[in-house]
Amino acid sequence: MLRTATLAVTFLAGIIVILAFFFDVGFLATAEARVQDWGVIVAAFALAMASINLVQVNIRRISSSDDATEKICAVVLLAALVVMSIIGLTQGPTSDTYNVLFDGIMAPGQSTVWALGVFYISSAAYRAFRVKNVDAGLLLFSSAFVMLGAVPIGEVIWSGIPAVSQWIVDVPNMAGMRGMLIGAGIGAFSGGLRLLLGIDRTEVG
Amino acid sequence: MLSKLGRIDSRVLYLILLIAFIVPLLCPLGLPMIISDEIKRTYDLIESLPEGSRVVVSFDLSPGGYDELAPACAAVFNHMAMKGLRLIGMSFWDAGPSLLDRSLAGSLYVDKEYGDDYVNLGFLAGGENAMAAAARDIRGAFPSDFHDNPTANMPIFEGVQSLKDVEMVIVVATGNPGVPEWIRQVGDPMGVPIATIVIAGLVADYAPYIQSKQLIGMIPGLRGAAGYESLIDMLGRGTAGLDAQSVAHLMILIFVLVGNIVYFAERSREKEESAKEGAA
Amino acid sequence: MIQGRQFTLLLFLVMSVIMLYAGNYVRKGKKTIKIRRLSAVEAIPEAIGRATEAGRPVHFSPGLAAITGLDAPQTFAGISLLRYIAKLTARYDVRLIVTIRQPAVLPLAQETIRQSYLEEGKFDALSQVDVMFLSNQQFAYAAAASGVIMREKPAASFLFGAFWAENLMLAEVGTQVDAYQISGTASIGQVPFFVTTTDYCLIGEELYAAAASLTADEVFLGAILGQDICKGIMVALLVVGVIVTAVGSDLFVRLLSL
Amino acid sequence: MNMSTSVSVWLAALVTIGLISFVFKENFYYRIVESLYVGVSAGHAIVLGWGNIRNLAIRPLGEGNVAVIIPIILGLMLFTRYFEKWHRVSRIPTGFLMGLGAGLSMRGIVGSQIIEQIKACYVSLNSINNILIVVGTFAVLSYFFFTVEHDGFVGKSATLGRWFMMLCFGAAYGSTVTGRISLFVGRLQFLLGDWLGILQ
Repeated sequence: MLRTATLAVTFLAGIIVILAFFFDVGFLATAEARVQDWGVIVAAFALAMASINLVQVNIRRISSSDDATEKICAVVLLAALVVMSIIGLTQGPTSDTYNVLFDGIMAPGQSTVWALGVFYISSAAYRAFRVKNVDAGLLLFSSAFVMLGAVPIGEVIWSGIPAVSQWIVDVPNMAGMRGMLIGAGIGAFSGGLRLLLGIDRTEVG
Repeated sequence: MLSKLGRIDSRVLYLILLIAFIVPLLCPLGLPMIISDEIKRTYDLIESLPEGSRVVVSFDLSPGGYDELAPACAAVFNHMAMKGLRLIGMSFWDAGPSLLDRSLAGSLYVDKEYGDDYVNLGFLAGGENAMAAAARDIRGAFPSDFHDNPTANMPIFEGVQSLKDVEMVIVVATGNPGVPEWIRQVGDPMGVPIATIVIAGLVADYAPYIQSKQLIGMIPGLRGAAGYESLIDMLGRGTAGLDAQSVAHLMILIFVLVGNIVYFAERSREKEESAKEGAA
Repeated sequence: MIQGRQFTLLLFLVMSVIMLYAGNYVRKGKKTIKIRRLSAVEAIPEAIGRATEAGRPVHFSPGLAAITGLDAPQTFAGISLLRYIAKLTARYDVRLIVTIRQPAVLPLAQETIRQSYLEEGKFDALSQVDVMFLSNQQFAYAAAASGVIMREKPAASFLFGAFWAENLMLAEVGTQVDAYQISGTASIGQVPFFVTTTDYCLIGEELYAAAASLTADEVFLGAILGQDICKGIMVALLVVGVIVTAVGSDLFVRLLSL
Repeated sequence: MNMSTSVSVWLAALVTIGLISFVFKENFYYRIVESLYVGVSAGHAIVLGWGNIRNLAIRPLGEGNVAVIIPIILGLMLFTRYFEKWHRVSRIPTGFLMGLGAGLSMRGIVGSQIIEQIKACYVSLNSINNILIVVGTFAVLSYFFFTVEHDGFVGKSATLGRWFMMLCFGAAYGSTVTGRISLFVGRLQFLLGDWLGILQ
């Protein structure tokens, strides 16, 4: 019964937006608008839920871990989550205190974590980027030109570099990406179809 | 000597790289910059819009990519403000609205009228579905803005029901949902021209959309910012960071080169040794 | 019917019908589908053979995605490959280390491994398997997994599933300890890094094909057959359209714009 | 030299340095900073999620729009996941979201990602670039046929496709390197400029 209801809801939500896309019928447009607006609200609940899941995982970390660092980290994480939520819910996400936490912790935290990638890229460049075969040779050729084409120094080294770099991105890369885009599109379509009809074993939930 | 180079500690590499970053930041070299066609096309499109046109800016980014995109956003926003275009900001990533506030505050829009010349509508949950919902009925999806002002009577929305009624969409993107979703839900079905300010890492991925003209223009990260700054003749952070970028790129390529020299030298030595063993 | 979407609707229906038909066709067992050779899959026994000879363990990661959401299929494909790899480690008595980021994947991996060891009749050897939940945070997981790889020095490391920016850390550490590395991910943005740092890499959809070929899962196989036929249609549209356009007719441009 | 006196700049500098320290060695300071930022980010998601719920559900409900009760109930059903007995109920709203997402992407993919992309290949074959675009797309597509063995023509075409993909991956690798470098430049501009005030 529950499974049938789940499958029905999944199917209906999908089929409504698909039909409304192809057919200009009044009631379909209304149904689409309803379903989409509801989707935003349910997604907002889901967003909050993901954070609650994090709370659950970390409470478990505090109670079950033997490692002191683990426990401290979990406590810090939960405290940060609670403080941020309370300030945001009482004073709003544009208040001064909230902005201090956003600008002081969240924004620099994420951008530094992303930026760290440059270090791993450098050591991988040194240790692992070997011209072992044709594949690796082509990859290195194209990446070297694209890298040098992205910065002024490339043009200083050889005036043709920006043009070659642009050509690699616009022609062979474009063609290859297009092939992958079409292939991946078919794959995603197939996944969506299986999901709507409930024939995927990786079913929802 | 070579085998020592092969076993070098990663941290030594990191240190070398760190120096390669810092030195040119402190002592700039002043290398010239490049302006690609996609940057120029975005500039031309904005330049061609009549005063008062409405442009949607979708801030679909994580703070992780903000450093890379902020200079380009500043340059484009300044250009739009100088042209008298009206900016409707929205976001489908939760960090977007706060970052958009920062970007607007640092641009010429600060001197304009909020609610008339520009607005920050805030965040909507649900990714692609939220985009489709906002595109269909913009004020329905955002009954109030990020600062909790009601949008019903804002002058900027006069005559705007759906996104069919705006002149252009600029997607500021660090990933999905982002450019492909905007093309699918708005660009193609509604016929609105889309341009993007995007992290460099996605430039190669979006090349097919440029060639098919589903995407009109593309401003790639810091490099795009430097180009755009020179087009509008307002130099900023994009240009300032270019030298450090140049040297760092060169350093990574040197790492690849040295790594390969070590690899081939060791391989030929191993071959010699095994040949000797074979002979003995 | 909305103008400009007629051909889209036609293709939509054609693709749906083909995929459903292919799925049914495989499920009813009318035909066994053979998946083409994938060199990365063929290299797996060799990698485990090396570990056996060297007396060093094997490391496996099913990626960082959860078991729900858009990237979940990648995790399931990773688990399918784990099933096969665990059989080999059981057969050759090699120590297996699995590092996990998603709490929900932990029991799934444990159960899969138990099943594989049972099927190989090596239930006692299960004590040689370590399935470790490290952290649910992306980089904390990557750091901890790197630590495990550094300490245990596996002779082979398998990375199959959804990976993001942290993949470089894992693959780079693998290179440092001289592990034979085989990777696979449908997160296309990460493929370049796997291609440069690992010995073999399953690119994009190849991950699902590998999982399907090793487990003979009907749903996977049916999906692959359906997608192959659809790709054939796209190739035909491409080739015929290009030829027709080349001889100066805009017939196909107009057809696709309908 | 004008060192910053702003609280958020100092906080950001401490966070930035703590996270950078990780590449040299994992340490306690790094772990604390990481936990802080993960916690704050999750809190932010709750706050903005609540903003949507308030604007689109609670307020309209107060104004007499009864229909929004349906998505509110669906949203609340998500929380049954935490109760052993009822956890399956949460599959209904999850199914709703996934079905909606699948429908939206399916309807968009066929036009934008397949038809438009094939149509863009309908070019006159009068230049090497145009020929490469058609050949490359064809070759890469042929690589991803899984039920056909890679022998003969298909094999050659697939190998060519693999080479095209390697050029793609090289371009993606190169541009990702550029991206990461830009980000790090951004962090250093922050540390040296906004925080320490050494840069102009």
